Amino acid sequence: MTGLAVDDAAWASAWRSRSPGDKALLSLGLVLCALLLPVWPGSVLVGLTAVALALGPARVPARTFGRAVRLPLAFVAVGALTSVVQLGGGPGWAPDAAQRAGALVGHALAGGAAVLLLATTTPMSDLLPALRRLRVPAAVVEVASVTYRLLFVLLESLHTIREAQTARMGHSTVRRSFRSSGVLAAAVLTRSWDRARRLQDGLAGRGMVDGLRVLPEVLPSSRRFLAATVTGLTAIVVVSLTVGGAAG
Amino acid sequence: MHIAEGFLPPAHAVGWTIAAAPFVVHGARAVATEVRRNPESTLLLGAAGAFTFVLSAIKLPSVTGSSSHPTGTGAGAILFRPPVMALLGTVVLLFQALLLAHGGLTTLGANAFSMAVVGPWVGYGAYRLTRALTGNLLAAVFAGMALADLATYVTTSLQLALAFPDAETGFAGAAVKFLGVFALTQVPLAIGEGLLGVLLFRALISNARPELVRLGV
Amino acid sequence: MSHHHLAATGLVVGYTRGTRVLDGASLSIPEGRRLALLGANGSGKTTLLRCLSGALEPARGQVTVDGVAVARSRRGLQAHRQVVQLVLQDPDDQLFSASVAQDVSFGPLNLGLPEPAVRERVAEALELLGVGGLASRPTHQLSFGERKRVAIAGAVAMRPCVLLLDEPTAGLDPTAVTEALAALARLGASGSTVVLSTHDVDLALAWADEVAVVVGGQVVQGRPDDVLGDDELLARARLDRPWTLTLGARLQELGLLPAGPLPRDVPGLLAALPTAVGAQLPTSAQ
Amino acid sequence: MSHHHLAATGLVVGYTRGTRVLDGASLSIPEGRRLALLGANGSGKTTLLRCLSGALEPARGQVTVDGVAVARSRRGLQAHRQVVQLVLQDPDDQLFSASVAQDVSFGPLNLGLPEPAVRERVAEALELLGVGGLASRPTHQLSFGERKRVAIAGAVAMRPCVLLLDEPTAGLDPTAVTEALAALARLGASGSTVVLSTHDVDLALAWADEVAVVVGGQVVQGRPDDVLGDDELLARARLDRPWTLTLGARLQELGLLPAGPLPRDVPGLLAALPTAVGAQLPTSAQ
Repeated sequence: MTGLAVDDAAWASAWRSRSPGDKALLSLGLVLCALLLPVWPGSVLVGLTAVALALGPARVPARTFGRAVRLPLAFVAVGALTSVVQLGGGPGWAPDAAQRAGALVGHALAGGAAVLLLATTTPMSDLLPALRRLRVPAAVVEVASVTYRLLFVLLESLHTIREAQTARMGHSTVRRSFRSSGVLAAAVLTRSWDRARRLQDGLAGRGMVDGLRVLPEVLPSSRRFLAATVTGLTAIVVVSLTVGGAAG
Repeated sequence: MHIAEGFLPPAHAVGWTIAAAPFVVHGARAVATEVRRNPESTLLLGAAGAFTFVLSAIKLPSVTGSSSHPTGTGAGAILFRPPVMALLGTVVLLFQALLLAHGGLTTLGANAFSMAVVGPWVGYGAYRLTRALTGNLLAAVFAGMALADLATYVTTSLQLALAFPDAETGFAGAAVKFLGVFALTQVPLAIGEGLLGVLLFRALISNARPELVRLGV
Repeated sequence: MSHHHLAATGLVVGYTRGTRVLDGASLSIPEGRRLALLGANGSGKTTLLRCLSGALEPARGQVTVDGVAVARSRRGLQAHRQVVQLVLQDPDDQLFSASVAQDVSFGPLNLGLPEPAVRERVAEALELLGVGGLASRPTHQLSFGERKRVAIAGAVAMRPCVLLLDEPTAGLDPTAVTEALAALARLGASGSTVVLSTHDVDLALAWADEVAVVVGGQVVQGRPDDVLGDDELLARARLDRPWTLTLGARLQELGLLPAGPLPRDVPGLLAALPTAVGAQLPTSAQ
Repeated sequence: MSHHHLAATGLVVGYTRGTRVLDGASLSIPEGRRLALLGANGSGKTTLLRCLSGALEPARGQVTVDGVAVARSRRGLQAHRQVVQLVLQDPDDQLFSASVAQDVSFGPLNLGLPEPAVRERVAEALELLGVGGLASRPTHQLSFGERKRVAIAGAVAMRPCVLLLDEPTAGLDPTAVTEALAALARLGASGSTVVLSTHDVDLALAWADEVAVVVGGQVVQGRPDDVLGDDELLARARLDRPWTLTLGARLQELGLLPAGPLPRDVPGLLAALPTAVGAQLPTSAQ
């Protein structure tokens, strides 16, 4: 109910059973291409690839993907515009404003789509155990895992308490709404402590020794997927450098 | 406001990652030590991370009718201390990037530097200083949370100015532009976050005093 | 207290993962009476209540008060909240202040009432719910049953015409259920329309003037004995038949209960049974 | 599975505000059978279960396994947790992982088992609880009833000899209760001793081999019909008499049910009633 759309998509994705390592390689490869290659045609190719893979084989709902891509757009637009306004000798547009703004938007959208490809196909609880292989300490991975579980519990509390406050006119004016929000934040914080304490009890009973060891699901890496990833990324790089080099 | 994926030039993305790394690694070490000493603290730290994430989902009303979200970095710094916040803040930024498409992976370092390092440290400093000078907890919370919020946005603006210097006026000119757009507009929202902090801590004092004492607030 | 007629027509609410929680649900709440809303977990009871309270905007359909659709504007919703109050299932989601009295005063204070009026309403609401003695207690020290009743008092202090209660008896032991029902009876006597949701068919049969079953995203509404005697409907709704009806029907068949409407609870059933069997049986005695 | 005899003698637990929650509670859990622990909210059921599981150290008295007191040392408690597992009422107090399969693997991993054995136990436990299909679903998308069963699976995967369940049916609708009871029956069939706490006297009567009522900090234990037919005890414990017994006794009085033990649930009662009244009645027919 309080499900975050991207998270819901990740759990339901057709790529859910693929190795998180495989998907991370693909996604991060695309992110790097989006960042490093010339915008035309590099970013365009990356963006199209990410969208096609997400909506095609990974079967991510187009609505979810579309909405999520649009989310950072406000920042990207304002940031890009600000960067091409020139102050020297009165405000005005930089000479190559359109091109530079376009490049910024292109890099950002393509990169955003590439990250989303990973986000909409891989739940956090698959990704976090993989962080262990990057030598992130176990304690940190466990803290992050508990954060992931509890944030849904707390988000639900947040929404329900806010609804209860609204019903009793707690958000009817700005002033009351501020007061209610302070109480709301405090209520959520005390609930988070309460939750942690109760979980401590519950997990002690389940024989907690040292840490929250769990067994990740077996999600084997696929050679074909890896081969396709490397081929695809190489193709994007080669095409971008040839076309982009010729154009630039 | 998080810097979106792909927005920073590669050299800047790498640079900010390197700049944030020591703080985050230090935070990770602090967390690992704490967990080794006391295995149960995993759950409390996880709860703190979840609270930080959820706090930024609270909708704050503003007089103009639109609404904003608190950054939560100041509250986290006061409650959990800046070193721990460097790690928790980074974890939350990773979650925001992957669950909300808010921020990004190559910009994680830059965002962590502003939201998990500068914001918490400035906020914590302001909190301690105000508390030492006035002895008033709520005034200190206000200063800490408002300044943490503002410092975060000032840092973001400067990061953008460094990445996109003005053709004629250079970094200084770009800083004026970005501060004007991203930091100046944030002033009322920073005051709002400070007020939220006061209300939050007032409620905590009456509902959860023992926990505050335990956290050393 | 003035009565208002609350109703919903053709509500559609589509949740995540495609399935519709409500799919054309209509309900009419009889003024000044007791309505029990029945349904299995996840059937959409809570969603329907949230629509009725104005907390949730349906994708289609409308909620009306005295035939007038509730405006989704800020002002429209505020007016609606003075007519209808919803108490959620988990009291902890509604108790966010340190002390009981402080918590119950939250709503009246937000109505902008002067302090004496607020105090009066708080005292009155706590009294009605039978928890007047708890006013100065910290909320976290209360038992679950007490917390439930304090949460209801928080809504009652808003003096709504219609009080919607989501599973007010869930998790309570028999004595606490009896106390909660007695409190609801006092509310009813004070003129409120009370709607409660439950999956306890026996409770619904014993308590309600009218019942409504949420099934397949729609609502079937009617007299308790009619609706709760409909086996096909109950099976679809994943509910049991009230055992009073099951047993009553059998005893009626055996001629041990008089023809006509069946008793609705154990005391009723016991009272209706003959004191000695020989007397009333159509056997070869005569 | 080997059987172990779990018992408690003279447990004293004093909570906040002076009153003793347990005040000399003794309980003996019959091996391989089903015990229902009854009591009103706040009577100390949960406290007793927590003592039995080793989570709480009583101020006085002891918990024994096969007559040997449980050592409060780290090692002693670890050994105890392989014999006894407690499932708490709120599943969110035990589910810490966002992935169902990962969560269930936690207990077996703590036992130091190798990976393949852990995977086998996870699959087996989920299957026994009838939630095998949920293995790769996120915890936060599960319904309350599903979360309850996953939490039980987490305990079952430890293969305890005695499984203690705090209110496993609270908050579930009738169908979910039936499913949960069926899962518990499978556990019982696999040789586990199952103890559940509840305040539903009818459920206890229908399900348990033996019942124990927590009242005034002590425990009264015995055969279901004996204990649940003791009106004075039930009143002290703030519990109702099971209506099956009330009605059954009355019908027995009327000669409609054969003498001897009363039926324990509705189907039993219906089956025991005569098909036609004339046939079995001690009236003036002869």
